[in-house]
Amino acid sequence: MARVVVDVMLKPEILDPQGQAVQRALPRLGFEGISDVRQGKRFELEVDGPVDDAVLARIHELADTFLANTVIENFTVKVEEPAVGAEK
Amino acid sequence: MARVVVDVMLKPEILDPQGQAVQRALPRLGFEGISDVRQGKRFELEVDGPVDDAVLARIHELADTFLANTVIENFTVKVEEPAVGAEK
Amino acid sequence: MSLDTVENAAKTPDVELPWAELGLKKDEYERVVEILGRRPTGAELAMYSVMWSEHCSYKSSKIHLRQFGEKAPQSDALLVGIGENAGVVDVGQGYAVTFKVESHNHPSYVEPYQGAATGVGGIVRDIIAMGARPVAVVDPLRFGAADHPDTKRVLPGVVAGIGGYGNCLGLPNIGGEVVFDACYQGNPLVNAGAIGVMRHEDIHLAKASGPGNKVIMYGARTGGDGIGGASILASETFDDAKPSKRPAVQVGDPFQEKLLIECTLEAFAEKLVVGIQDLGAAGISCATSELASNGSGGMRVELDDVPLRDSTLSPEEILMSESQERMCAVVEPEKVARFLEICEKWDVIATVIGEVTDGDRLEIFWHGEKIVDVDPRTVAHEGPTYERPYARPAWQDALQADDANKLPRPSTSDELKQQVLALVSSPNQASKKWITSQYDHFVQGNTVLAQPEDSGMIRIDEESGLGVAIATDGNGRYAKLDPYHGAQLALAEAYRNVATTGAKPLAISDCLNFGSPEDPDVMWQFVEAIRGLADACQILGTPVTGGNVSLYNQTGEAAIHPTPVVAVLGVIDDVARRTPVAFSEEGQLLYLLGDTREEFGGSAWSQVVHDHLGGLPPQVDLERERLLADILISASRDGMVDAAHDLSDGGLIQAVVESAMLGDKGARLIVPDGLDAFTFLFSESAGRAVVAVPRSEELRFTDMCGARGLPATRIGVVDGDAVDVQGEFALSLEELREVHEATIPALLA
Amino acid sequence: MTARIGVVTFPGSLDDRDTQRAIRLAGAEPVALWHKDKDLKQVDAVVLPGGFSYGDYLRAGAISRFSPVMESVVDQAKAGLPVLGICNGFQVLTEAHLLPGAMLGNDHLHFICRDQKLRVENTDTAWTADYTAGQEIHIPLKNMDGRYVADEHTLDMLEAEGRVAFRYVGFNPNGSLRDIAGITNEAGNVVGLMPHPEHAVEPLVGSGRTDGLPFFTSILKKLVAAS
Ligand SMILES: Nc1ncnc2c1ncn2[C@@H]1O[C@H](COP(=O)(O)OP(=O)(O)O)[C@@H](O)[C@H]1O
Ligand SMILES: [Mg+2]
Repeated sequence: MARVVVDVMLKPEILDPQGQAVQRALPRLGFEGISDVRQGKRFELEVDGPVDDAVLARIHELADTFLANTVIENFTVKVEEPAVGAEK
Repeated sequence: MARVVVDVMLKPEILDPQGQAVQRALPRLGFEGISDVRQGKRFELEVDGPVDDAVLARIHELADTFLANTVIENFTVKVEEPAVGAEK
Repeated sequence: MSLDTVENAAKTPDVELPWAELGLKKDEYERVVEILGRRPTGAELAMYSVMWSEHCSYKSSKIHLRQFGEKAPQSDALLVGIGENAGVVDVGQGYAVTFKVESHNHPSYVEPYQGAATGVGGIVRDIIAMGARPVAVVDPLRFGAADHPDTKRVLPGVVAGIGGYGNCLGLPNIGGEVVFDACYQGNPLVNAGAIGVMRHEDIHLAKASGPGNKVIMYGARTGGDGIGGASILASETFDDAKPSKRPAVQVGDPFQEKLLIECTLEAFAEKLVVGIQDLGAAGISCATSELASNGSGGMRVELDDVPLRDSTLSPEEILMSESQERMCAVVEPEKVARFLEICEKWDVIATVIGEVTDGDRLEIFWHGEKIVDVDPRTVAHEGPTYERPYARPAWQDALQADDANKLPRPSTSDELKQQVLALVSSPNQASKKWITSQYDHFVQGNTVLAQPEDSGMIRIDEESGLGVAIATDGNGRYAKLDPYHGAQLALAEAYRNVATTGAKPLAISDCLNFGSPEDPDVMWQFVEAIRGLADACQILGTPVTGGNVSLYNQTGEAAIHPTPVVAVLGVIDDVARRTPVAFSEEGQLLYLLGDTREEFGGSAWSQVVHDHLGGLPPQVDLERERLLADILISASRDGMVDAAHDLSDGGLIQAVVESAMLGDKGARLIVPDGLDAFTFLFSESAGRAVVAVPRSEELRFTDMCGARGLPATRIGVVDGDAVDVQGEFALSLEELREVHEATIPALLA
Repeated sequence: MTARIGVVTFPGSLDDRDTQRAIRLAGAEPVALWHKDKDLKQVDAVVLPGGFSYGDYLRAGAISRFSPVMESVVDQAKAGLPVLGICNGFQVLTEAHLLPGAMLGNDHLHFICRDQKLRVENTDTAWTADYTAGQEIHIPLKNMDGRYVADEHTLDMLEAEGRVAFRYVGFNPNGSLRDIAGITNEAGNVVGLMPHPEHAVEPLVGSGRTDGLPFFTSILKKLVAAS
């Protein structure tokens, strides 16, 4: 079993009020030095069996037609690698 | 300028109605072989200046206290590397 | 370690179980052993510990709550009283209405959105379980100081959660309260109420009868939600690597609940259901033991058949899980197939998990082994009861002696005017539109009145115009000064609010929010409040149909103000006759009904202007409340008043300003003889309302009041675009609106 | 004969019964349609009602769009069947690409419920003929995801072709681009809007106004005239 991650973000030209709300709150929380925040969605798909090119292509199509609305959103598809960052 | 990504996901034991709704729709869309879907949030933070350990620690704290509610959510903090997957 | 079966428990009497970690006292555990005649299994201990908790067993409150039954007034309207998921009231024309208020205080502090959302989900399931279609929700809320930073975290989350869940279910939100007070800082009160409508013959009870009948669980899969205690037990029993901490907060799935509503009602309509129970606190433990103990037989449950979200759950955890959006139905065998078909139509998972037996035991099996074998009554109804000590607090006299009537009063007209502005813009008196506009009040197309009216009103029959009204009220400041009368004032206000809109009050539900019952001061407040409420219900003729007790609302040693919240349900024969709050016609005459005394204890004025709480709350005269209500109802039915507003916090000026702003019509007020302007405007004497009477109806109206002995004082006229207190000051509607509406967004947006 | 107007119930639809009531009050016959059925029961027009179909999970309207009934609705709409999408129905129509653009979360991030002022910009559609051009009406609005967005090119095209059917007046409740409250397709048979005309059909309940009734009388007249 493997995990494929689809990240969906609003296109840069589309207003992201959620990201903005986070950004506006930062100074209040004592955070400086962050010039922009965007908020999007992350989908973690658990795939039965191996993730080969065919499977990836299918997931790409799934993202294109369903997980993202490409009128307003961009997406990326990644096979998950072991976490590199801090985890909690 | 660098980008730090905070991914926030519901803890595994917490019900994820959104992810479930997506998963239940998959067979109708002709997708088989995906045993679980979880939906979370992705925050992209644009940081002015270099992302050193101190900055990462601050962002970690931000995630812990503000971007996630750790009663029900986990998060990860990553410095974004160039995309490896398919992009659209 | 192997499974802890009943057989095993009998053979190993010396095994120590973690009863203390599960919240049981030593003598409670011993009682369980005595009942069973052996040590309990892990699964049995899980069940007893949750079902005997304060929350489920009412062990501190039970002996006092009995008064609601003992003193209950004779009422032909009551169809189902205390003891079921919710009470049911006859509203005529073959319709019955069920309603109830519950608390979700603690979870809402930890996770405001989900805590509040699941509160709505829980109360709505109680309504469905009675056989009714839910038609509206209400949400009495209390938060810490409006300007405290944490209020900015808690309030928006709670409001979004209530809206997010209720809106998604398609239930209009037609009323509630928002109160700020520092005493709720670490312990906000999130109470939620719901109303449902059904035909008399559709009333369903939580009862498993008929041996051979199947027990069906349907709705969400069971996960590891809200089972902290059971995890201890599970790790004790199995000590392997389990997910370390089970969450105390659940995430709600309103979409799933909407499907539950539709599929349950469809099953009711086809008469497929013998008995039904929602799963709330204590999950399957509660549902199976209550169904079995209310029914005639026993019950056998195969726990392996419960659909799980997490396959690692232990049987103890499955029994205790508080996963949301689940129900249990008892169905005759030949109707099971059709029941499952309806669930499938709505994409709701449904599974037969057991059946009613002709014994009197509740037996639960896991992997073929018996892990529970109990008399269900001992789990569900025969929990411990406490007579907790209580005593009038030492500080009560000093508090009452600190008389608010002696506070400095405004000495000039300008000061009076400034205090009026301060009052109408104070967080508690300011417009709550920022909050209520996040709630759908149009959905279902039957909302006749919603916030900011005195009561919410729903049409239930399109042909005849039959409708019901509901109002919820509570005043913790009054109750702190005098819990007996404070509770009565809460009832009186909700009762008055319902009558003001033209509906006849029929019955009540309540949510009793107090601090720790282990503190004799708090326990005294609690006992006094119940006594006050029960006595008042007797006089007003409104039985208590059910409710909820929420104890331990405190931060450290500091308890919240005692906060009994009362919901009054009323009926109106034709909603076209309802009386709104807004002034609608220039020239109409304003009458003040009732007596105005110098009463400032616990008042909004004493809080806003002096930050003071002391003295006595307003006097209670329930006979007068009843008379006032009768007059308001008659006036509405006979078209004698076009607008009416009850007087409560903030007194007359607050009420007049609200009616004026809402109707966009000003008012000219004249201070009546015998009153000074300050008392006239700010006193909070109970049993009063202001009404707008068309000139053509004046004689008829005053004659009616005169004949029945209700003081009616002409105090002015609807006129212009200002609230003008003659000889004192005038404030334009524009200025009033600006300050009234700006406060909450400025604090929270 | 009177017109038969279908109202689709998706799981999570909320205003389906209210829409049926509005259709009845206008004098037409409401016909319940079920999301799992492709069969449109030979109705003369279809309304996709408001609500939170599939909880609005993923995106509002995104899951419903793939339901069997929508296959038929899309096919027949392209062939001229009048379709009205109200709120969630509008979101379904954009997700199904029967109408251009997309709906996003309100810019203020809150659910909003209010009696909203609108201007009727196009009275040539199947659903708006009983209004007068430029008429200002009040219709209840209640949504979380009411922000209409489309790229500049699409917006210009909509304006140029007169396909902005309704515009918010005085207050934009959700950050919709160019104050757009509702649009129509090129042929004028498919209309979507965020506000809820079915909640403004009776004087006593809902908003207490009847400004929404012409939606339902417009279509009724058109269908009766055509038959
Ligand atoms: N304050 C109260 N006043 C009257 N009845 C109450 C009160 N608190 C609880 N009850 C009644 O006791 C019964 C059990 O309450 P509860 O456990 O809250 O019900 P549920 O299991 O449906 O959540 C219900 O019938 C409820 O209405
Ligand atoms: Mg219940």
